[in-house]
Amino acid sequence: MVPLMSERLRTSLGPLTLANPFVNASGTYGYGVEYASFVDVARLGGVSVKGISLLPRPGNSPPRTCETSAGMLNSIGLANIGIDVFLAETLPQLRELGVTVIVNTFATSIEDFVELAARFDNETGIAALELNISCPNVHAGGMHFGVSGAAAAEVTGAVRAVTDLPLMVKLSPEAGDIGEVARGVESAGADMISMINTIRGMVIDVDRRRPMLGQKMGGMSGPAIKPLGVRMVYEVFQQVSIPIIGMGGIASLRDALEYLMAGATAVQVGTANYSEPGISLRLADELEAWCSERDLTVTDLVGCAQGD
Amino acid sequence: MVPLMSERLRTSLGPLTLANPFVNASGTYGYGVEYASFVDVARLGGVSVKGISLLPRPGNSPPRTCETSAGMLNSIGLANIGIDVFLAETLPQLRELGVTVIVNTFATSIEDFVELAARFDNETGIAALELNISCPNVHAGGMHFGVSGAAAAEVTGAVRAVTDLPLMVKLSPEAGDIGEVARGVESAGADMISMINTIRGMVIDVDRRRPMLGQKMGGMSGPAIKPLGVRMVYEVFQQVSIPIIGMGGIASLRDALEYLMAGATAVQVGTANYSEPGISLRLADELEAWCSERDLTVTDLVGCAQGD
Amino acid sequence: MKYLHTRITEVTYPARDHALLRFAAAAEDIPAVPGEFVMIRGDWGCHPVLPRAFSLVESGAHGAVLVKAIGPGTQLLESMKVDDELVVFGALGKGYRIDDSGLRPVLVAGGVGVAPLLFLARELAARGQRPLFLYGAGTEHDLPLADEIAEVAELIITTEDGSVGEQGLITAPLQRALQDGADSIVYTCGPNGMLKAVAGVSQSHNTPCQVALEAPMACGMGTCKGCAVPIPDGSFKYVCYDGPVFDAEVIYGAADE
Amino acid sequence: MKYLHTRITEVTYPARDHALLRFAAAAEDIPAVPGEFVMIRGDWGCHPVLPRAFSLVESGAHGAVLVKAIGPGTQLLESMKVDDELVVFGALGKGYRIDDSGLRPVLVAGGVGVAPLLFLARELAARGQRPLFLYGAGTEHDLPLADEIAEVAELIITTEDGSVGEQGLITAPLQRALQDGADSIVYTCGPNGMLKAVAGVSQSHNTPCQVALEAPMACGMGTCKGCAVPIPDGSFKYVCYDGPVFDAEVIYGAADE
Ligand SMILES: Cc1cc2nc3c(=O)[nH]c(=O)nc-3n(C[C@H](O)[C@H](O)[C@H](O)COP(=O)(O)OP(=O)(O)OC[C@H]3O[C@@H](n4cnc5c(N)ncnc54)[C@H](O)[C@@H]3O)c2cc1C
Ligand SMILES: Cc1cc2nc3c(=O)[nH]c(=O)nc-3n(C[C@H](O)[C@H](O)[C@H](O)COP(=O)(O)OP(=O)(O)OC[C@H]3O[C@@H](n4cnc5c(N)ncnc54)[C@H](O)[C@@H]3O)c2cc1C
Ligand SMILES: Cc1cc2nc3c(=O)[nH]c(=O)nc-3n(C[C@H](O)[C@H](O)[C@H](O)COP(=O)(O)O)c2cc1C
Ligand SMILES: Cc1cc2nc3c(=O)[nH]c(=O)nc-3n(C[C@H](O)[C@H](O)[C@H](O)COP(=O)(O)O)c2cc1C
Ligand code: FES
Ligand code: FES
Repeated sequence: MVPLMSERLRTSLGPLTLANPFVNASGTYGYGVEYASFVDVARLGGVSVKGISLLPRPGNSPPRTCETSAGMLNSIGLANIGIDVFLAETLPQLRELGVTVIVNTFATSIEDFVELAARFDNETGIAALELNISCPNVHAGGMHFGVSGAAAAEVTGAVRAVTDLPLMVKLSPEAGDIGEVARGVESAGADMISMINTIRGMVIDVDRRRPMLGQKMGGMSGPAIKPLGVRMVYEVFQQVSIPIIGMGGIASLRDALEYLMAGATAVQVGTANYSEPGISLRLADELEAWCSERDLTVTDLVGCAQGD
Repeated sequence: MVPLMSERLRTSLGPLTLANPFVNASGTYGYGVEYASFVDVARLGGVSVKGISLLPRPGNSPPRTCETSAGMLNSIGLANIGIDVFLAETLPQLRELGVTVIVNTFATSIEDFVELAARFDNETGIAALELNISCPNVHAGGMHFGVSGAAAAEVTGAVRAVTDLPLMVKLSPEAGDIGEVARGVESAGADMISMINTIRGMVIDVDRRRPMLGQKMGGMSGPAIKPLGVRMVYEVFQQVSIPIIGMGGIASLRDALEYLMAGATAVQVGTANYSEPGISLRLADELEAWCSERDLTVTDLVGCAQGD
Repeated sequence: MKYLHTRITEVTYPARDHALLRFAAAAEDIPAVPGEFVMIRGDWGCHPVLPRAFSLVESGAHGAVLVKAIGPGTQLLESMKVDDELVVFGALGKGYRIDDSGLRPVLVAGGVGVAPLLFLARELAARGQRPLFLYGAGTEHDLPLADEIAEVAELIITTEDGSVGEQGLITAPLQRALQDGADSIVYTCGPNGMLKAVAGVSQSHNTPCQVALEAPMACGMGTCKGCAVPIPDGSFKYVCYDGPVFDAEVIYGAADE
Repeated sequence: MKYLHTRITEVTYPARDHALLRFAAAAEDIPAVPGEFVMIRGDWGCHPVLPRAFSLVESGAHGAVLVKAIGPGTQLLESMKVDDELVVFGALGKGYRIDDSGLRPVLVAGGVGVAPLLFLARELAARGQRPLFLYGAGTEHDLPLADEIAEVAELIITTEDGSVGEQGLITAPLQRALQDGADSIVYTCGPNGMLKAVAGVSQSHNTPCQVALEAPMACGMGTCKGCAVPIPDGSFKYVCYDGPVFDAEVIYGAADE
């Protein structure tokens, strides 16, 4: 078992240092506390909590998930408890458990993103703030900030102005030019980039002759999208100098290594949590073994497939 | 076996009528003639030949293909025999075989696209011209035309001016707004849209710590991308009135039905040809049976999952 | 609640396309009440990605689930062999709340809905009750575990094609049973359409009814928010943690709604 | 050339992680010369998507291929059973051009490279020749079909760990064989590194050498342009239709290059 702080696995993302590079991805691990009875959540690199908005959200009409070849679609619609309940009830539990908490936030306007950030800025026990400017599952706003460099920079800059928390901005693979968006958020003061969010897809139920999901479209995640995520991390690594947290389809040590070698300094694990809620810790153990066989550290791996 | 002209399966795409909706996708079926000894290629809805350029192209440095979860990457680099050899040697064979020929063309400048179109315009035995403005595997040009509505419209309009052939423009899933590109090519005189081309991905060989492909990135195809293709066809169907030929990951009757119900008037089958070079004819037979059980025609299915 | 990397210890085939999988699980690992379920995934690579939900057929030193092969995940599970690896995660959800006020238990199963109800029937038998068990299916091949049920309950079978038991739907014997005047409670599990019909019949006899729902699931434990079902007041319930067993009125509304 | 929807008729396991699959194919369906190959895919859903290339081990009323499980596709094939469905497509490519000028045949196999060379050895035996067969592997478990070879050829085995035969690489007995002065021709198949070494030794003895290459393939028949290998003049050869068997100079250049 990896000790809480293995020298090999420790990874530094500017103002944020993680004990190991495995963070559980937002929306796929609830608020983290649900798993505490059987996963040692304090040993995780971190937990990015389900996207939090100012008001609680009930979510979209069902069905909300369906499967695709080596992947899944979801149209949850950011169902969440809202910031008040999160601060009053959940955050204290996370502090108690010793979890490295990344607060993923979601809003449909710059003002709301700013208000969320300002309120989180006053709290203790938050390791970083992650702005979800790229969720495909809401009608108003949401992804719009994530598909242009200027819009992404604007929201990032506004949030940067009100918080000293390490600031991570989560990019959408649907941007026509993801490098431009990455440069935009870097120039506006983001400390880190996380990528990729889901990409919208549709499955049609040919018996009913209707889209399978209640919302028709949903965000695709899982192994099917891994080559997109790795490619985009590889591209963005060449265009920014802030650290990248890579994700999309990670389900094995090799998958995580691909992201690190492409240029990610840490990774997030999403869909794979559903089949194995402790997968991140297993992969951390496997990475420790892999690195020590080769006498390498995680830092040695970051971006090592770049070049030539 | 489906007769050459089944009333149920016949599908009309403006100036082009196909005996059945199954066309083999460019780059995945060579020039069609290679299969004639064991597949009744005249019975196919059509064959979109490997992308043809003015000069022959040797292709990219290997490895050129690798696999991904439920998909594959290719970085062939449009290796092809060039228009001269195609016209002198291949097209006469295709005419002889009675194949419904869709000529897929590729160029890096508008002038070259126009020259290709003008030369094909003089030939007999070509059912339609397909402009590949969306190939991710070439350094110069290529996809650039496919990611903006204005650029796509410009090349479409220039080609339209020199040919009366039914004109199909093939869209890239990497456009930030594929609907805008679709509207652009429609307004510039395209008769049909084919979609989607591949989306760029990367696989890293973690043992060698280098990208698996010689070109590092390649276009992803196969079942993994089907939900993207279906979603985009569904979206574009609402924004244009010219017919759409859907593709991306079709490997079964249900897959083809999803595309038709999303709004495609015909489909192309790509990667699945590799495992079963006669798959399109098998699916045509299955579609005939499916439709006749329900007393439906292909036309009844087109876009039937839209609405509500 | 636990997740186990475990192995299949026994496979039997109680009916065509059905497998009963038993896997190693220490008694304390999966304590369960009838109606609770587990999420299971085999070591089958990248497709399908999500685990599948199965009701526990029993609790104890080994977990056991009944799998009906209907799609890619269940086909893979149905074809698994002794010693194959499984990741099993559970027990999850809220099971049947067993009445202890003396009502006569009437269990109504459709198809694989038999799994949690066999477990329940055995629990009731252990408490000295012999429940009435109404078991409906399309045809004779879709009646796994009928013999096991007959050991602990009074069994009435219906098939739509009449190949075994009464021809027709399970609501017919249910009507008769509830008409006989005994104060009853209905516990049911099966296809959503059947559940609604069973709830309707129960309601018309003022008989309490607990239904076990299905919904597509990802996490199985309340974190993904995938398994929402809309309820009459316009809000949502989550099958995996508010249920899968609900009082019928919660889902379908009270009689006058 | 044909594609067949066929079934497995026999499976044997000639070595650990190796399966010899035989499938129904009328004699006229797959006529082949040694070195030709088939593309095979099972009925395993969406992953992996591409068929896999395998050298034919024999021609005749049944096709047969030797599969070594090294990744997802070969693992699925290796675990297949009699009656499982296969799509088989072939015979494809250009096989060995068998010398008929009287040169002594020396066959050099590494690992599963044994498959086409067993076929070749049997062809040669049918023509009344008894070839020299050099068979190298890492260890004793990686020597499938050695007994079959011994029936038709003079067999010399090397293993890197010395567990069977001579310890070392296959190039050592090849050096010895080519030094004995007889005019020989080398036919080889195995990992790319070994092929290059074998070609080098052959060239240093002015012995003609035919190598059977591997490359990642999609179509197997010249249409996808995936299986390119660069050759010394800067152009490409395509393994699936220019090869898989090439004269060694075509791939590695002539001695003075
Ligand atoms: C709480 C719970 C308990 C269950 N207990 C059992 C059990 O004991 N035995 C058993 O055989 N099955 C049980 N199921 C159903 C089982 O989970 C599904 O059959 C399985 O997920 C189907 O997976 P698949 O990959 O084979 O098919 P898929 O391809 O996923 O589905 C095939 C068909 O079933 C539909 N479907 C898939 N999953 C569900 C679902 N969860 N609810 C409703 N429809 C669905 C799909 O829309 C499709 O039409 C239970 C489900 C739930 C939610
Ligand atoms: C003409 C030809 C004949 C062949 N004959 C045989 C045979 O008789 N018996 C046999 O067992 N195998 C044979 N092979 C190799 C076989 O096709 C591969 O082992 C198989 O494709 C691997 O598939 P996989 O899904 O198991 O592994 P993958 O995951 O595809 O690959 C596992 C590893 O092998 C590498 N690899 C994959 N395919 C190839 C390839 N075609 N060439 C080189 N490296 C590759 C990958 O990069 C990876 O490192 C032959 C290949 C060719 C091209
Ligand atoms: C059910 C579900 C819900 C999600 N909710 C959120 C969310 O609230 N906020 C967010 O930033 N990303 C959300 N995501 C996206 C994931 O965090 C992640 O970016 C994506 O799933 C790709 O990673 P994966 O392939 O490992 O799942 C969600 C994903 C899934 C599957
Ligand atoms: C090996 C390969 C080569 C391709 N070459 C071309 C091409 O020359 N021109 C083109 O327009 N599309 C080309 N494509 C894209 C396909 O025509 C198709 O758009 C894509 O593969 C998605 O369909 P599929 O998932 O069914 O394969 C190629 C695809 C593959 C796999
Ligand atoms: S399945 Fe995830 S909340 Fe119910
Ligand atoms: S494998 Fe397609 S050209 Fe060789």
